[in-house]
Amino acid sequence: MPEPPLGLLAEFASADALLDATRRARSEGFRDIDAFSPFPVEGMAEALALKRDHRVGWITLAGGAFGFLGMLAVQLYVNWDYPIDVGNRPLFAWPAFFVVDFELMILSAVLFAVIGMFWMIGLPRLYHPLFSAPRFGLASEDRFFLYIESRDPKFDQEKTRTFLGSLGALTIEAVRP
Amino acid sequence: MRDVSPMSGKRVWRSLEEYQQSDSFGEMLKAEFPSLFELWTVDRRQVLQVMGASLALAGMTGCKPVRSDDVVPFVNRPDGFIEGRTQHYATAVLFEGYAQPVIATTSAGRPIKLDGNSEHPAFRGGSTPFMQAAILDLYDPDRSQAPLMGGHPASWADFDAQMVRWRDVWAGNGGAGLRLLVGSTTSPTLLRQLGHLRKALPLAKVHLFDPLSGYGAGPFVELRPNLAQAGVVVSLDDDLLGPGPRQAIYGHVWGERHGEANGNQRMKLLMAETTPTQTGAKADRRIGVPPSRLPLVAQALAAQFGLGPAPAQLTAKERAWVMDAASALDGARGTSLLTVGRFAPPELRAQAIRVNQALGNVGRTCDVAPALGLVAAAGETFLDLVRDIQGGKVAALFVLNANPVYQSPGEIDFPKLYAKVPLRVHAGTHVDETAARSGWHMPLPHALEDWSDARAPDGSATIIQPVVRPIYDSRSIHEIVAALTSDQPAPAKDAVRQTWTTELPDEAAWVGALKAGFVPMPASTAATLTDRGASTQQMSTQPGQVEIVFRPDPTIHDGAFANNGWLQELPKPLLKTTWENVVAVSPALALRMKATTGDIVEVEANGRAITGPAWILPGQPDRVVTLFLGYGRTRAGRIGTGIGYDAYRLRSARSPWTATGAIRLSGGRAILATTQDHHMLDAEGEDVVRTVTSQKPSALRQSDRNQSSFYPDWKGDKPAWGMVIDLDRCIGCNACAVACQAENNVPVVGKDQVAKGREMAWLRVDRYYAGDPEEPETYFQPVPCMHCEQAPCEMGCPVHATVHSPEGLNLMVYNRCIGTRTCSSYCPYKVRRFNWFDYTTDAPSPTEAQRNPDVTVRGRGVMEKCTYCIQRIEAATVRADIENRQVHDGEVMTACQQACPAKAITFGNLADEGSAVRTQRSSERNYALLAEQGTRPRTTYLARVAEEGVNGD
Amino acid sequence: MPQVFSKTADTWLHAIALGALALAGALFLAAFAFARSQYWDVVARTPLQPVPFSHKHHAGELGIDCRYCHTTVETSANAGFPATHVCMTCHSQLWTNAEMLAPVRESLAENRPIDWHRVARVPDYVYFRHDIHIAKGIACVECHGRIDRMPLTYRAKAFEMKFCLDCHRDPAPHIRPRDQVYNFEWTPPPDHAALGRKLMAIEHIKSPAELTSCGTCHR
Amino acid sequence: MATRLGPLPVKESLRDITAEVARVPLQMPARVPWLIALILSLALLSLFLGSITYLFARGVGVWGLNIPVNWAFAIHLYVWWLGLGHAGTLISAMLLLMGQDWRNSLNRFAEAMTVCAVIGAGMEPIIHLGRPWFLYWMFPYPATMGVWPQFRSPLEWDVWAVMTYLIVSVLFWYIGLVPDLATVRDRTRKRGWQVFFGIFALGWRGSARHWAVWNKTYRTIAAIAVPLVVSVHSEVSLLFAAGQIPGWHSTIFPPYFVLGAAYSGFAMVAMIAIVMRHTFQLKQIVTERHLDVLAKVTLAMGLMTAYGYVFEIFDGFYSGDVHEIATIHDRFFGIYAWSFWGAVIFNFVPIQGLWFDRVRRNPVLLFLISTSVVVGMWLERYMILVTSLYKDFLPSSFGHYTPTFWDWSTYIGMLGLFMTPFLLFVRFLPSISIFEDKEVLAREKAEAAHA
Repeated sequence: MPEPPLGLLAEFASADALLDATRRARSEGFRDIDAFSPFPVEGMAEALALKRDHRVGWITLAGGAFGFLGMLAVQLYVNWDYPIDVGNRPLFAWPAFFVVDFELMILSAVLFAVIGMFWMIGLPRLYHPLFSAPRFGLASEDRFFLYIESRDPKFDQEKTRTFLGSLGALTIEAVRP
Repeated sequence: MRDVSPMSGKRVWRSLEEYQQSDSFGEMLKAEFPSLFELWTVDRRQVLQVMGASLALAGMTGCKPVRSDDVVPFVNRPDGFIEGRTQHYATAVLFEGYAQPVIATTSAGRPIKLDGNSEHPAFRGGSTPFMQAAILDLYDPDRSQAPLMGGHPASWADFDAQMVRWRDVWAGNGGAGLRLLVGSTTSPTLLRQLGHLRKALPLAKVHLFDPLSGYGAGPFVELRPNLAQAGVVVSLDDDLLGPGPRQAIYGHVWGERHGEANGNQRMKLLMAETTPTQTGAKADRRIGVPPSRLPLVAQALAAQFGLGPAPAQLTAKERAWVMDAASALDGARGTSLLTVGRFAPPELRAQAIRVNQALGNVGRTCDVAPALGLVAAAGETFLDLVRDIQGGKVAALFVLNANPVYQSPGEIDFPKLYAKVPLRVHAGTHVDETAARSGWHMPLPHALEDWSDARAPDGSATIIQPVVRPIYDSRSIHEIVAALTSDQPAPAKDAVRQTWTTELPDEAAWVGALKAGFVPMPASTAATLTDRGASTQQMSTQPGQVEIVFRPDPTIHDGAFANNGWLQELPKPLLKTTWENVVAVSPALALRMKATTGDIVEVEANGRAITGPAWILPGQPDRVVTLFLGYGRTRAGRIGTGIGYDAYRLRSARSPWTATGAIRLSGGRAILATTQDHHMLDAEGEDVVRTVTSQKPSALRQSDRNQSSFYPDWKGDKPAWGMVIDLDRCIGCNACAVACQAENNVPVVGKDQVAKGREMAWLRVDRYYAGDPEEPETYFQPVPCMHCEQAPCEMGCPVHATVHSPEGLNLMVYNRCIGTRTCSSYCPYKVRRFNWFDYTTDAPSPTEAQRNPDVTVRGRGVMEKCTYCIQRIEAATVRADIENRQVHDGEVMTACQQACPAKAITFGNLADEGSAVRTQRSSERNYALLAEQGTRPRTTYLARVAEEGVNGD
Repeated sequence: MPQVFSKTADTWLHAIALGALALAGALFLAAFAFARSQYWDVVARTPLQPVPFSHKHHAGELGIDCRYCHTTVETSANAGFPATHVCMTCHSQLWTNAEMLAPVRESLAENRPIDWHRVARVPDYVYFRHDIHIAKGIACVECHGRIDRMPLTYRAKAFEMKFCLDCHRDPAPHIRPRDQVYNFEWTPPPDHAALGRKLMAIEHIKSPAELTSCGTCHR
Repeated sequence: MATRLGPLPVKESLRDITAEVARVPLQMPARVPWLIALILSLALLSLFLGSITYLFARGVGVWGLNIPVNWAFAIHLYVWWLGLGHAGTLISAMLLLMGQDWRNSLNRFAEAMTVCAVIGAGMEPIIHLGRPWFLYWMFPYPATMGVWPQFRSPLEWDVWAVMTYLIVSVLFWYIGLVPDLATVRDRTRKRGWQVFFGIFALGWRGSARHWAVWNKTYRTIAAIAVPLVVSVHSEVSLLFAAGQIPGWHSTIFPPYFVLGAAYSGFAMVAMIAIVMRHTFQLKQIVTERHLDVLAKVTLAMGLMTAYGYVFEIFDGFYSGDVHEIATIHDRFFGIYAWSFWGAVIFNFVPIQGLWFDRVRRNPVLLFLISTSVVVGMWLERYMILVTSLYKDFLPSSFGHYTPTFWDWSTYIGMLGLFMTPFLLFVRFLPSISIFEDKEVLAREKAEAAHA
């Protein structure tokens, strides 16, 4: 007897089919579901009822502010620490300092955004049970997959399989660890 | 490669040139990929790195190397010696045999700098490029290091052993067949010794070899200008301000009588010259005259004062000049001066004496006096010697401090004649062309190494005291001459002391003279003019022929300085070429020949020819070609051998300064290592060098005023160092540039680097022309770092390597510089210099010993520039600080300021109300270079003063 | 499709990433520490000298004034190294046969200098002057440490630029009355900085801006 | 938008796209030409390494530099390389934000080109020093010297700008690459490739949640990258404009430089696109329509750059400054006039052909015109640098500059530094964005179905 599956993976031929299936699964009451597609599918976030997520923006903003203020602090500090007359220019030459400041703001914002993104989506994660599913590799090709996890309260291996079949899935696989 | 240097058998510079020519692969490589060629012959650079001197010397490499963290104290500290402090000694170096009084600065026993003796009544602290550069000759690694017999190293003992035998022979025959050929000298001791020799060996003869006074007899009497008394000076081809033993003296007078002139009357100068000179450049009224017409101009001028008939064939331009000159002379009887150049025909000099006598100038603005130095009497000229050798009358020839094989005129095949003399002995500082053909060669010491004496051109004498022990196994000329008659020759010091027993009777007087650096001499005895009545050699030029003028090279002179890297790399004042001599032609002649600057031309005269690069010289009289002596040497040393052409080959003994001949393009072009092209100033350039007149006394222009800035004005109670350069006083002599090089360890980089635009001079003297190229106005402008208060360079440096000091210095921190060169890109004056290669490698070399220990030696990849001699500012500030006082005005002198004979450079504290520099800066003539750039330079200029309608606007 | 990576792959990945980060940080810290280490600064090392000269004995125990040997310390940039003669003023009388003094006697006899190894040394591009520091009340001990307690001489302070700057930025705590400059035993008053400020005014010591201007030491 | 003709042929399937793109790293269709190109670029790279070794050993004197022209190839090529790079970011980021679907076939290799060009650009100022081991003094680190960098210096700005630009370009390129790495990972059957792509794909699964966050991040970075490009090249221009040298000291420099940079960059992208679609048979993905649009953008950029020329000249005369006027006069007639007229001719004459549809869609002609633009901009950067420096204010300090063998060898060798990583990228990574093209294709198909 194989151990119980982690969930069921249903394959669809098109983005529209996947979108449709996802909506139906959702309205059926499934919550622990995920959709996989070779490219971002418009409307999928709504279909999955993902909350509007502003974290990326905030993280980027935080990164920008960090870079801007940090570099400004560095520039002010170094000129305070060792004040040197440079061509009779002001010691705290704000317009000149803003140039490097701007760059560092951008650099820091982008670094924060990228690191934040990977943190939010939990990557890198080289091993994942889904990779064991024989047809899952097509998710990066031209197939679209709906995945219902077994931890969903509504999950029942047989019923769910039937339900997925009713959505027009081309194949349905059980994902095992 | 096939050649060997005379001493060591090592490859020398000259041979590399030959190597390129003999190797077809090298040829191809050089043509296709000059830089790759550089890689392939990497030792070429190494040779040049320390002015061709970096190759290890046999004597120097033997020493145990001293590691940088070693400290080697004295065994017994000499009295008064303070480590880290410099000592100063008054002495003199020689130029054409004349004393050039100097104060030698030594550090830890090494002479590192020469400067003018400010106590000297005539020199007044002024110096010339040659005085400044003489220190480098001391450390010249190519100097002769030991006696040579037949070209092989020998010892003085060997020589002394020979001498015993020769003395026996001469004692027996009264010196018959013994001849001495002595280079120009004014040494009273040497003259005394030669007198003694004549008495002891009555049949021996002493011939004078002086290629710069001609090869014949006399002059026994000279017109000695006393420029300080003259209000009007008319010069017939006399380059008063140009290179010569009197340059510093005249430069001083010039400075006194120009600029604000210190209340003195401004000197008026009129010049007629056969080739452009510094004097012509500074003259109020200048005319270019071909040498064939110079006697006519002189005659016309004399006729104005009733001396002889007026010639008819003057051009309008010449006549106008003669009238101006005559009226100027006439208007200042007793305070005027007519002077004639040393290269003009002798009868012109006699004529000038008569004119001055007529004007009542003699005894006031000039003296007629017997010549100071050794003069060739009848029968004892060089030509007499030549005749005697031909006649087989010469058995032994001692060539003392002269180089006749190189410097004799081309019409005499002296090398061949010399070979006929059975015993040939040469004494000189280098194993030169003559030494190489002599049986014996004896090294002479540098002036700073041994005792001697000499007369300065003003008549005063200087006891030359050594400031360093001889570096090589040399022997003084006084000992050599004494040895001719004595088996116990007195050491040089005793010989000199003996000469001065009358004037300096006791030890106190002797020490006093040594400390002062000069011995005042009684006013020169007036001499009467004896007209030798030599006939004027009327020069006649055929159509298609040109007149040729010979001149000593402006920087290496008659060739004596050929192995001096500083002088080789010093731009010639008017030409701005370095490392070689050129053939100067007039713009009109060049146009007719279809020649441009750099084209190789062939000049032929007296059946001999030379080839050299043409240089179009504004102001050169048409159909006159100027050739410069001193180059084309075959045994000058690693620096001076094999560069340029040898103009002596075209000379004749009868007419050493002029010739007629032909010039033609010979095909090919030369890459000239110039530091500045011909720049005729246009409207834009007039702001660069400015002129004021009595009508328009302010140098300021509209664009200088109302300089607003984002940045605050300079403020503070600190000293504000600044410099003012008086363009009216500046004579363009380059003494400042060489002084700067000596003081600040500025490297010599070699011809190929200069040709690429990589000369390292921190202070350059720019030369500009304005107006008609045939009769241009010529301007000199020394340009050091401006030390801008709002320095654009500093803003560009990413690592704080060039910053401002609270005292307003634009600092350059070499050890912080990473070499982005942003500062130089942003510098509007382009005064910054970059170490493109490692120009100052640590290879052992005596030239390293010259380096100023107070100035960092810069490595590769580092920017450098004028620092206002910060080491001197620092020393004075610390001195004042220890004494808890302010730095006095004049306490800090920059090297350039100190060297300037005309006192054209003033340096000091601008914040000090009473300082000289502040006074100068408030002059109406004061202006800033490129003021409209808003850089607020600390270095400013005082505009040149022109007579209304004569010079400038 | 099969799994490409095993379940432990992620653990490895994280370990390697963290390890790399830690290594980079450690390298930076190591470089930081090395640049300040006694090794790099050549501090507290006693090079082999021709004569094992003891400052402790001469300056400390015998109380010979610094200037007896370092004669030019008040008049020149260099403090001055004693000539052999200076050593022999005493050692021609004392310890005339001591083995360890043989090089000194040889030096005098053969007129050959003694080749010492410099301990306190700044780079060639740093122009340090003893005279002005002495004149303004900077004691020997400030840079050379308790040299009167050194049996063999070593560099007591790291001659980093920071070391010079610290004092040039705020000289007050380092200044003492001129007559105490050579006194190793001088104990500063509790408010040394206040005394220092007073002395700064008396001695006209320059402002930090001037003292820290690059040209003060580099040219 | 519904009637708009999409950039990709509708008859393609998603699988076709994967196959066509993934084939390049997995099967390498043009093995021989690629190998030849790689050998060539490795040879150039060796030339570069040899040249800089010699340079570092001897000093920057091996170049033809002097005073006054103490900046030449290294700085001029720095500007040039950076300019080439800018198109990648602009295509990728700006067109993404503007919803220009056609970018999707071009952005990946354009970004890779950016990364390679910025590596070259970043290298130039370093070798320019001749003693690169002091580079770290430009960064504020706690030194025992107590001295810090000087933040008013445009060169200091450049260090940070180029560093930022390089890092941001690499990150932007990489996060765009991750989904495609996953695609290739899933296509390959070879263990080694699986591990290689697997590690760099970071375990990407194409989850809708991932896509949502990824999408936001990607667009955010794109939005940041556009002003970055503008700022970077503006700063580069300030390296010149902050100096007082006539011909540099002008407020028009920042936009003038940015436009010129984009201009040369788009031309470079066109060149690479043409070569790649030909070599790797990607004509179904990089279509004629792509070339057409690229050509139009290049033309537009060219005209704006031409406006910059006109205005720079006008500006010089309008200033009334004698030195400025002299410099412009000198550019027209001086000894370096060839660089000015060369720039004008190469930059602005051939592109006039791009007004015509047939020229725009002709790969050979477009390639030649683009080459001309890249050469023209090379000459322009040279002209701006050398003609300004060699004659500035004082006639006495005028000088000449002639590049030496080592100038050329460093420059030509640096082409190897650019080409080698680019060739490796082409060989081993999906050089066209697979998933973004699929997205476009899916949309096109949907639109076609609706129509």
